[in-house]
Amino acid sequence: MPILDGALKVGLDHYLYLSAVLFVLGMIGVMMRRNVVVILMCIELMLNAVNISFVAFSRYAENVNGQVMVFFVMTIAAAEAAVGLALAVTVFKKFREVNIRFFEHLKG
Amino acid sequence: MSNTVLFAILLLAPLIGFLFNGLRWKSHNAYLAGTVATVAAGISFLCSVVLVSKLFGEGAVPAVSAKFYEWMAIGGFNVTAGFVIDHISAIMVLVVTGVGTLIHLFSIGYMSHDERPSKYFAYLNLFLFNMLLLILGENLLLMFVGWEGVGLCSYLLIGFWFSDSEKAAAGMKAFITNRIGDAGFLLGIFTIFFLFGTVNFQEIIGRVSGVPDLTWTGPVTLACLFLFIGATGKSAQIPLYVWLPDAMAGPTPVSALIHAATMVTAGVYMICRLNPLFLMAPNVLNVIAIIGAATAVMAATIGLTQWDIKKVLAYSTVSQLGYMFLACGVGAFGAAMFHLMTHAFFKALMFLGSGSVIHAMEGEQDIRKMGHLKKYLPITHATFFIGWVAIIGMPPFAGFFSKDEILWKAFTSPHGHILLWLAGVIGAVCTAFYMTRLMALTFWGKSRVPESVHPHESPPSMSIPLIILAVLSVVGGWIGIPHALGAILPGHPGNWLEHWLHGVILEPAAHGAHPSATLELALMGVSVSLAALSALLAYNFYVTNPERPAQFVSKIRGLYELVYNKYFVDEFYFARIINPLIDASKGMWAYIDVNFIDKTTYAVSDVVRGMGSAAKSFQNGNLQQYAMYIALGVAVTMFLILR
Amino acid sequence: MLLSLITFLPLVFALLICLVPKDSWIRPVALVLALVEFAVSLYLFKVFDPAAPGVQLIERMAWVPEAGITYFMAIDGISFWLVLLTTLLTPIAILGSWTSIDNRIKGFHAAVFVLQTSMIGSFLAMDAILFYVFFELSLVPMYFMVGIWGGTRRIYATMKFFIYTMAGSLMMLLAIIYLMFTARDTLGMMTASLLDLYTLKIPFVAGSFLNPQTLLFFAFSLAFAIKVPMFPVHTWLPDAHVEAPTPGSVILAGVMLKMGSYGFLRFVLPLFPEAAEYYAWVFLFLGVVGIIYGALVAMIQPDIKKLVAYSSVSHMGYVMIGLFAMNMYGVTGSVYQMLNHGVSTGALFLLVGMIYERTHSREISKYGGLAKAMPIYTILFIIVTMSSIAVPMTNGFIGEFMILMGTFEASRPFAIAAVTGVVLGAVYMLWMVKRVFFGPEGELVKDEHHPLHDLSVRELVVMAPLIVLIFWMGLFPNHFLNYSKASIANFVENRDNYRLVLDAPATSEKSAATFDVKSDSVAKAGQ
Amino acid sequence: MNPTTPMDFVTLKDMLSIAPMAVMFLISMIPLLMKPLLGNRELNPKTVLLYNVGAVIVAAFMTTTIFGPSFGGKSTAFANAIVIDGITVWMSYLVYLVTGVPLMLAYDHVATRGRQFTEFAFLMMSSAIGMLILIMSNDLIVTFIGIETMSLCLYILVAMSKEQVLSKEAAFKYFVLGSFASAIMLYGVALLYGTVGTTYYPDIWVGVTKMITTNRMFLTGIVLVILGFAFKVSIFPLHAWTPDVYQGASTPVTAFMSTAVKAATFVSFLRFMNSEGYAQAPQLLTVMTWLAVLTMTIGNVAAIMQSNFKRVLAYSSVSNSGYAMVGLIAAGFGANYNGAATSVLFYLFSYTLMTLGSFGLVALFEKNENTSLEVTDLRGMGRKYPWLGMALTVLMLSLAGIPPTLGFFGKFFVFSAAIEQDMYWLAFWGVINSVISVYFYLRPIVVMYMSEDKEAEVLPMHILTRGAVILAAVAVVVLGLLSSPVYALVKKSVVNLF
Amino acid sequence: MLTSTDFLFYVLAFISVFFGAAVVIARNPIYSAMSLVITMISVAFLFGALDAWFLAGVQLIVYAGAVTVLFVMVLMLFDLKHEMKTFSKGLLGNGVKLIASGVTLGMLLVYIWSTYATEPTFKPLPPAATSSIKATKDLATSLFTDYIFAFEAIGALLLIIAVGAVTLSRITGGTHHADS
Repeated sequence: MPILDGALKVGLDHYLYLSAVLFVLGMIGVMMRRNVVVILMCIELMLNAVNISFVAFSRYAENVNGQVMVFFVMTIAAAEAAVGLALAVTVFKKFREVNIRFFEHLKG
Repeated sequence: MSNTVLFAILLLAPLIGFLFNGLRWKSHNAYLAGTVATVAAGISFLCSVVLVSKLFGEGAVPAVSAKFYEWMAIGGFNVTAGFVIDHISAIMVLVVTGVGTLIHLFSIGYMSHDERPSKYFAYLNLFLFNMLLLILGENLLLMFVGWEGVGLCSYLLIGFWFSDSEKAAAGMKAFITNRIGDAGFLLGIFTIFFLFGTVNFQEIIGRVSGVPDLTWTGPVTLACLFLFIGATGKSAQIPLYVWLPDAMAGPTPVSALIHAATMVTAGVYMICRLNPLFLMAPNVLNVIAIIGAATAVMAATIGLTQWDIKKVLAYSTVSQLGYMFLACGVGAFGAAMFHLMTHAFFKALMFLGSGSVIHAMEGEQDIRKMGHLKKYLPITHATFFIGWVAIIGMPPFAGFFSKDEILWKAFTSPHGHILLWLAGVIGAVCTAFYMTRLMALTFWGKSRVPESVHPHESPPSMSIPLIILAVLSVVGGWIGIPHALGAILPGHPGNWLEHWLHGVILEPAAHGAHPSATLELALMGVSVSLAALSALLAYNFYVTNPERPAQFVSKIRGLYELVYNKYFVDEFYFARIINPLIDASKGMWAYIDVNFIDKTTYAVSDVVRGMGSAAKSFQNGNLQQYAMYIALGVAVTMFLILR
Repeated sequence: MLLSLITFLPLVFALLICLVPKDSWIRPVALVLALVEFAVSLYLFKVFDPAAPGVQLIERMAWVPEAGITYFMAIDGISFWLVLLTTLLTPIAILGSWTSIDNRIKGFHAAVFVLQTSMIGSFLAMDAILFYVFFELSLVPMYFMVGIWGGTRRIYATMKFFIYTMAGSLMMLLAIIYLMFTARDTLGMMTASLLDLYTLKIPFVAGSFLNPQTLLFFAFSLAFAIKVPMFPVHTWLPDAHVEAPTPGSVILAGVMLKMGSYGFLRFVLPLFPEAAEYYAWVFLFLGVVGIIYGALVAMIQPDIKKLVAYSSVSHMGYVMIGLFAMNMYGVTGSVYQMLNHGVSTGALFLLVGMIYERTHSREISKYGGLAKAMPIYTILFIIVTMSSIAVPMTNGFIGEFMILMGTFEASRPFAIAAVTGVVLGAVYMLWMVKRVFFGPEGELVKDEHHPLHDLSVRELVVMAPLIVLIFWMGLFPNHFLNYSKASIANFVENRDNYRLVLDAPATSEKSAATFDVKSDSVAKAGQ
Repeated sequence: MNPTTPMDFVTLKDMLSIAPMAVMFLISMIPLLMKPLLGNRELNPKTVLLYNVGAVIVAAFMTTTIFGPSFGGKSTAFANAIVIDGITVWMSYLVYLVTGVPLMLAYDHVATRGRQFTEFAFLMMSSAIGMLILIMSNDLIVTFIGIETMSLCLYILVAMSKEQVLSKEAAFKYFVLGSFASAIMLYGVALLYGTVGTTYYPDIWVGVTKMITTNRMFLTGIVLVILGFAFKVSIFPLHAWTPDVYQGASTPVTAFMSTAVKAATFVSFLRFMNSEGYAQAPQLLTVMTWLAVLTMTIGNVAAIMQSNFKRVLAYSSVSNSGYAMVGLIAAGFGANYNGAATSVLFYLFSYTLMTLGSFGLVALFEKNENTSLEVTDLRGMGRKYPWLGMALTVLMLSLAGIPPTLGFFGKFFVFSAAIEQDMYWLAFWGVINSVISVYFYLRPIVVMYMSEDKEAEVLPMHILTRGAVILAAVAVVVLGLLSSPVYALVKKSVVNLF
Repeated sequence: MLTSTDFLFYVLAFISVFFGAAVVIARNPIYSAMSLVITMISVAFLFGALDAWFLAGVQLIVYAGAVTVLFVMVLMLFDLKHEMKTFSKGLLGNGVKLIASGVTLGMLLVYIWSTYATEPTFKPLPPAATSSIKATKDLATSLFTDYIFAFEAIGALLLIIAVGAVTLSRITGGTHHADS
């Protein structure tokens, strides 16, 4: 089955599929999970998914810049995680709650 | 003095009188106010006599004129404030200033007990000024200025006793009804201007082509039709006559001056002024004749039933104006002017006489509460008697000559018709009847005066005008003795008036056989004898057998009610025009402004607000909802862009 | 610099007013300042050349050259009188509000002066954007005047006024921008100067709606029609008038409405000649509807001020049909009628304000027999009424006559329909006069506790100039028309190819000549 | 420009290019370092303010000295990573302005003054550093770092209000949504990187010209990056955070967010859109047009229904993004990039002034950290505080676009840009929305002057805030009348963008 | 034919997707955290498979090491006693969310497929041009030349975030005892 064979032969597209799937999984998580910490995790998941794309593109284009970007993204992701978790802690201290549904005072 | 100065004095004298009295309007001094006003009117009269005299004798000019300043000049439309006295306006100016002066004089006594005599005389002078503008203006626009100006004064004077709602309403009715006519007049001016490129009478007449406009929508016909609409308003013809009877709410001298002698004849004057133009519009002439005849008959019949002394005279005025229009309509403009003049004399006389009666009766106007007044008011009775004879057309009084000329012309003119003549005769018969009835109920018969009232003869300031007018009512007609009659009279007096107006008033080209003098005399006899019979009948009804009218009326109850209620014309106007208009206006306000336009705006704002509410409800505070918007945005945007 | 001086002097005055330390000084100071402004504007008579058909006293300098916006002020015979009307009505309004405005007088007078600047500016601006700036700026002080010193529903009224007017004018802004780019494409430079915009030939397709000229025409027209206001978009006016304080109404009716009709004259007709001609019937129709509708609705108003407000709708309808008659008479009449309306409606609002100050009611039904209690007031009111219903010898007649004549030349059916307005005008005014002044005394008039005083000297002084003008303009219209004639003639004759010629000889002879040809042909056709 | 040897990878020119930014950053760290050195006591807020405002002023001064002589010119530094051109300089000043003024507001404001003001100021300055990076970035990844620096500081700043509940919630919402959007944008960056090979703007512009119609991955990348920008400038439907966060944050932070973030992001957005190639993608134009229209409309209609003044201003900020987007679309899809970009920058400038002033007023009205200023609270203020009342009036009228204020000219230029490119539909909706907006911009005025008077509250004597408000109002009028020099300056700054 | 790298890819891809899904689906947040760790590790291996060994290491250290530990710690800190619903409620809302995500995913997959799957140049993984040490060196060179500015900026960012995080942890709030 040459067609299937060709399709199954791992190439750039496969990494991108994976990246897209993980990214969208992360999106779904952000939109649907109630626990704020899990939401933060899902954001990390999205960033990771992007990183896969970067690295795959970098690898296939023989261009090291993509990896540099991944490096930056990782740093930023870490920073985001730090800030996010700090915020989560702050919010938790005030609300005693990590359910996103309780943060609906601002609206209208 | 030069013409310019004379014209200036002629016009400004009443205006100064107006300002003098107007500025001291609070004064109660009727004598000072009246004297000033009368003197102002007198000065005008003198000036007009001097000016008119220049048309006579050696070195006579066809017209005297003066130009003051350029009033308006826009594009090709140039209007000069210029005035002219020619052979037509000469008659009018003399009548107006002359009769006007007399009425001013009469008013001094009449208004001596009023609260605001100064105001009254101020208005009266203002009226005179405007009337002079109307008469003397050298162009249609100036005439229109005066035309509206007299309307305004009429409005002010009718509503002079404004505390009475009815009287104020009568003034308003007069003004508004006149305005309808004025609107027509305006359109007439426009048509004429765009037809001839000028509004100057001289130039218009100079530019009238000799070809009659036989269509209904040709410019000449339209112009004449529009102008005639104007005339129906001012001169109280069908369908706009309704204001005149109500206008009797004003002080009686006002009725005499404005609503009998001068202002109401302005329409006739205007048509005569433009007679060459109207001759070119035979269709309009026919309309005028029919309307005039109809008005004459209709008003006369209404006059038969009225109980208010002034109302009777008012309907009589309407009827007589109808005669004048009938004359115009059959192309007898000279006859119209003639009747205008004689009517001014005897109708002013009768109004002033009625004023004298009302004055004597302390304000009572109902003739059922009078009777046998000749005992108390001998001068009034005598002068009123002359007026009566004149109006019912008994020779040799003034009314006979003018009315008869009209009837003769209605019969013989190329625009005439036997039916028109017949209508005229019927009108004359009715006139004779109701005038006799008026005489009988007021002056003759048994006294029905209430105990509380003590009639007394008026002071000389009121009697003198009466006497002068009575004399004029007698002799006024002698300037226009018909040829047929002149031929059989001693000295063979010619028709001076016809001669005087020759050249300024064109006669319609006669066709067919020249009517014989015998026929004229015969017709004359018919109408006079019919009128006389009618007068006798009335005498019989109201003096000899006072119970007969009631018996007679009970036999024709329905018809009587119809006529007594003036054919329900006012009611018709209210029910079919005025009230629907008011209702429609209220409806329009409620439905178009408030409910449609505003509601539409509100609807727009409601839509905006609705969108706002929707936007607000989407903003529900849920973070994940917001994330969903972002995801949706991504999905939809990508879908739309990349599809 | 005279025009700039006239325009911006009031703005300086507004600042001066803010610096007046004592409230009691504000009114006299404001009055004096307004009179100073009037005096300065009278200097225009000395420098204005009535024979020049184009604009004059030009002041032109770059403002935002990057966008082609210039500070371009000039005057011609059309704006000349409107400027003077503005400077005249302002002191009158100030004097008229002497006792009726009793709170925040500092702000009030400052607002009046700012308003004056914006109104004069919009009459003098010869740059479309500059005009727009003044045009919109005028909303603000009026917004405050109605909103702060107005009646009970003032906020509703002032918001309605503001939003209506703004909604219209923003479309105009887009249209102006479009014109500027058209100018850039054809003339090679961005410009909003009217002198340049007039030279543009904007494509027009008869019968189709989606072509540049038609769309631009309607965009401009909407803005000005709302301001005028024309029939279907007039409903802001009665509300604004009823709620506005007297001086606000005076200025609103007296001057601000003219900004709309002036806009038609200055922008719509010359910029879009083909569209204006093609769609003239729309405006003639709406104008006539406005005349009749305004009059009929005025007739049944229970509130005097609302009646006068609707009468404005009717009167401005005349102005509109005169403009869209697009001939010498119509346009002259319209220009004249703008002044008339300013004078007589201004006077009417002042008079209504005077009685309102005394009785705090404008219900017609509560009056009656006022003539006995306040005779001088009555006389003045009737004089103004006569002016309003265009009785000859008053100013109103000249304007209406000219307009109707022009309309008659342009379109007889519309003229005949419009003439009914002459009658209806008399109906609503006289009926109101009858109910208010005549007849038995109404409940407010015979109120024992508050006897009505006749006009004070101040009030007479307020009215005097207007009354004088009513007769002056009625008796000697040439004194006024002579200043506008050349400009209007230039406008009418060269409308299709309008240039605001700066230094061309007067063309009045030419106008007479063309006219004669026309009238002859009409005469021939008639025979 | 790649260095030949590793040793000269940072030249003096590079250092000079970022010198203002670096100096600003370093000075702003001084108070932060002083705090632990002084035994972890709170510093006098005045000192902190002086240091930080001093840093801003020094930075402005340095910007003038270093870049002033070659203003309008263009140079790149750090191996093309950043670009110093007119826009950078011009917008740097704007950033200095919108950093300095909110700092002063924060100094006065009850919710930010006192404890942790040192850190607050430092974070605000850092956020400004992020913005400076953002406006000078010439590389998407640098842009992304700039956005993140700016945003991460803002998340914390929002949370730092002394108000307990709403500010924390707002910070968290902002954080989650911001990160979510960042991730989306980053995905776009990745796709662009994958298709173009680099993330330099010039390369991307070339890529747009070449690939936008052919390569769907590339187009997806473009769309996602645009949406990332759209989130920061709150374009529909990524605007939902705006009102909530603006309301929850302390007012000085709101002032900072609503002005600086928007201005800086729009500049980057503009740079991103600087390619003729976009015109080949009409569907992109259509979608962006709709986004702009919906942004304006949603912002305005929602603002009408608000009673909280800060929320009104927040929605107004959304709609203003829409207006700016009109110019941006004209820039991206029209033939006259420079003209349209100028209009956007001018608009941002006018918007910044007006919004700063308005939020300054709001800040002045807040008595304690839990106050939420309702529009009706303004009652009687016009009478009691005539100058402030007048200032608010001017600002509101300017926001509504009434001439001759700066707001009018901002709108004028933006609509001009749209009409110039025959985008009548956009201009039309812009105008319709202006009318809608009049309603809610006039409401504060109505309340201030036209409602029944009530005893007005006594406002604190915050001299800095008051000064800022009055200055903003004066500037709105004066610069409106003198819009020509301003416009010329902006135009000059844009001229060498290509 | 599938090579061993291909096979490895499929395994790792399955693991990362499976545990990625577990992050989203797991009821217990600790499970989510653990799944995240596994996903990250497998992503690190994927980096390895793409010859980005340095990044793989960083990924392991930073993500799997630091970040996830942080998450777990915070989760422990919260120590929720009560049960919490895992997913947001609202059928419509969830439906829209899933549809939006699905559409996005679908489009991404289709475009990736249409752009890359049919292009033979992208098909086989080309052999690594350089050794992993050389690659890391290239990375470093690039980082300190082309991306020096970004690198500096990131440094500043980390400093700022450090300050910020500390600040956040010390927020007390309220004005009553603040003005000291």
